[in-house]
Amino acid sequence: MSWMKDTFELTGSFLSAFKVTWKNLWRKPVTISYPDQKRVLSERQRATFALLTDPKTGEEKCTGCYICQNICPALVIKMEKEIINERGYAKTFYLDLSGCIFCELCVQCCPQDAIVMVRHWEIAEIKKENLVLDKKRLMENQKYPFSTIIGSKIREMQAVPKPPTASS
Amino acid sequence: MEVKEKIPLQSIAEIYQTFPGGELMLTTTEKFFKWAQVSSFWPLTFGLACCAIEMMATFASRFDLDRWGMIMRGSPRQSDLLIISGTVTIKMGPRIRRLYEQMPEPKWVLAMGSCAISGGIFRNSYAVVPGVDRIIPVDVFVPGCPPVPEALMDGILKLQDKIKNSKNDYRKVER
Amino acid sequence: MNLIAEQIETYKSIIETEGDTLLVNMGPQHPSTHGVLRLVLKLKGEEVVKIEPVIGYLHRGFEKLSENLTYIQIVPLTDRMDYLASITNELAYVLTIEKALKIEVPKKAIYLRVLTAELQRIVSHLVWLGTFGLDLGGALGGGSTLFLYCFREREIILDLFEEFSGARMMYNFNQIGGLRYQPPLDFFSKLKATLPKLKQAFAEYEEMLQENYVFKVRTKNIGVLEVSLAQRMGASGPVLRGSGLAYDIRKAYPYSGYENFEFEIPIGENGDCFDRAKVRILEMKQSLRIIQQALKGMPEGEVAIRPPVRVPTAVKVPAGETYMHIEAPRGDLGVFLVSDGTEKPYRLKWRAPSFSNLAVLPFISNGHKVADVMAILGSLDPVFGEVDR
Amino acid sequence: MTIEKLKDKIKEKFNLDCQVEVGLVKILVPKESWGTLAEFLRFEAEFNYFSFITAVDRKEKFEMVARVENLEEKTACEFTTEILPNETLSTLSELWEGAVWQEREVFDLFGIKFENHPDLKRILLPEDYTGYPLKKEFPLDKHYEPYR
Repeated sequence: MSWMKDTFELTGSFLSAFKVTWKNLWRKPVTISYPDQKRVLSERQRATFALLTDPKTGEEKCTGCYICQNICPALVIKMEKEIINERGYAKTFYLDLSGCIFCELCVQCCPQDAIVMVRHWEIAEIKKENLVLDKKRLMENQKYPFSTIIGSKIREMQAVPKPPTASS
Repeated sequence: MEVKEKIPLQSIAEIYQTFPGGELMLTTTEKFFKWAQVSSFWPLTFGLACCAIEMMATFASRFDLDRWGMIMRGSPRQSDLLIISGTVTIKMGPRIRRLYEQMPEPKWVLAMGSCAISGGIFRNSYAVVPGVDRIIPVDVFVPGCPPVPEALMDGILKLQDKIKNSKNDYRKVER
Repeated sequence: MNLIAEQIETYKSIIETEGDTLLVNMGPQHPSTHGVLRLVLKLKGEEVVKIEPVIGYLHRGFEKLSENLTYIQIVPLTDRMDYLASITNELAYVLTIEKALKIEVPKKAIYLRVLTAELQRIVSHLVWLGTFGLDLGGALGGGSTLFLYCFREREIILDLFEEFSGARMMYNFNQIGGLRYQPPLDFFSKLKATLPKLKQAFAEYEEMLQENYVFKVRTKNIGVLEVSLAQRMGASGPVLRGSGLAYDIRKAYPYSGYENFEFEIPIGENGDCFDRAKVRILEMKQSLRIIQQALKGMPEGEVAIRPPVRVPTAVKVPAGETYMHIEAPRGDLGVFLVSDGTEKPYRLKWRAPSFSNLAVLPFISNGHKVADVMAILGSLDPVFGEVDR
Repeated sequence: MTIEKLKDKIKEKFNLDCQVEVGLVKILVPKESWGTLAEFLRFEAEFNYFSFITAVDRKEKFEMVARVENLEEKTACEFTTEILPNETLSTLSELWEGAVWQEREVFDLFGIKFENHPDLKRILLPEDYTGYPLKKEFPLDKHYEPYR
């Protein structure tokens, strides 16, 4: 009568599986219906890039020092330097998002905090050439919220964390 | 042809007969077809590399693309969207081309992640195709390494917009 | 496109008969080949006579690329190798460089590395369990249900990773000499809150596994791997432990402070698919145990040594050979570094566990049915980013 | 077999000096005794676990490194030999089955041939690929015709 035993076991295992299903039936749904409802992204989110201007003087922060170009493992940053009034500027600055791997090395090594990552993920494009961010588009990206990881803060972030102050 | 007066209209066929010119009605079905195509993409179950895991996550419980009528299909004959999710190598290139050709028209291609768009960090490698658009035409590029599910869904939304706004609905494929 | 025509010519062996055996091609696009694997099956009726895996569809040239990048730039590259367990790859690479440079990292960095590596092991095994449920098709709670459950649990941990590093899969937060940044202030409390959820989920999975008749029938005595063969093949991780040998590099050659943690090495008895699955599920529970201990003993302090510059842009490793291996979710992940004293490695060889584990497949699947090949392949858990490199 | 004992035995049998680290023996073998040493390690010293075999291109010669381990006693052995580019090496796949794929990989990427290997063909790259990419003279961005 092994078939009876088999049938019995099979039914039992199905029932135990349905027990799990039953339990899960009453859980809250985890689905986020995307276009209407958006997930809270973390403060360190790595999405697209922005080049910053100094909020006080309105000057661009980038001095064209080539550090980010040299450290980029995917070789997506191309820039040219020019010197005006004994201060360097990036004459052209291209960041090719199509090849970027979002490793954040360029942000972390920037000595001027000029390049940051912004928390804006809706960057899909129909045309491939639109993926290359030039200096103008990088400046425009300043309107999105920044990630909290900025080059000069890396040292602080590695040190012992301080409890948040009342002002922040 | 004279229009007869005061005929009680009983069926659609009779309504047609009241039109001048005959028993046929021509209208634009393009919008209807586009609406149907847009609201149920059937992507191919086809993962290449890292991005495939994120694509799986997009189809899984948290983001759940079933909401948009998107169901994974195992065969290219049943699918109309090819999500290239990962690095395309020279060994895989001909296979991707073949899969694309096996899909019925109309079909769309979404390049997901830096590797699929341009080879990403591997673009200088001896074994990697620098960009899947060298093999097959691509409709939407979603940058990211890998893109978060929101980015992929944004790419799909942009593809829907593209289809809705396109003039000619069937692409001419270069063979 | 001459080449493509040629390739199609060579590809003609989709179905071709040879005597009374049938040659069937499976992959590289197949819903259950876990990526881009091609299997050439020689069948006699429904039985597998011979099986030949064809790999290399994801060969991206990691080893050549890393000869052309500096030591700093390789860290994000290693993330892309075993893409289900990025942190363990980073950890293996970073530990190799630290061993060659003889650097000691701060204690908090060590604890955080252990914590993240174990979280990563759970994430990786959850993806395996979900796809294994798909492979078995219907067993273990039915079709894609288990897949959905596993990915739900995975998202909880990925959210934590996202808070920590800003990315969901490719983290790049191990650096030579520590970690890139401290976790956010509420990271530990959030992690503590999720642990009971995970524990409950694992208990559920284990219960399903132990009781489910269909699962047992599909996996018991399927793909039996003997210990001696497993050793000679170089199989490691859950595949080796499923065969009954309690070998774990975390215990055998403790690295990164694993000697401070208490955990058990779960082993199987027969070395069949059921044992390999059991070992992985029990391993997730042990990982939780390690995480709890790490949370309890988490020291305060910095997470990186102080190099002269913020991000060390040039690290020079003295000439010589270094080998370091760690226990990745898939097994013995080794890095063999040959340096010549410059900023770039002379040769960087990865000993990938999936590569050796997948090589076992032709040896253990003969005589089984076609449907069982998928179960065996799923239980070996190859990741093709790592197999092909 | 402990490390010290192993060292003495290799000295006695092959007249080779070993470099000893914690739980690890490093041996530089002449090419001729590669096979016999492997046999000794496999059957007498019981290094059952095959970790990896690889090559390092030193421009005028190749350095072959293989690593085997004894999992029960937690000892390991790395044995190295040097061969010229056109020379062949006897295979390890008869002693450890795991070497079959590993040696195919070395053949694929370096072009080193192994004697008596059961199935020596390309494993990672397409069968019609020309050149051996991990050699130092091979340029990284060598264009593969149809795609570049």
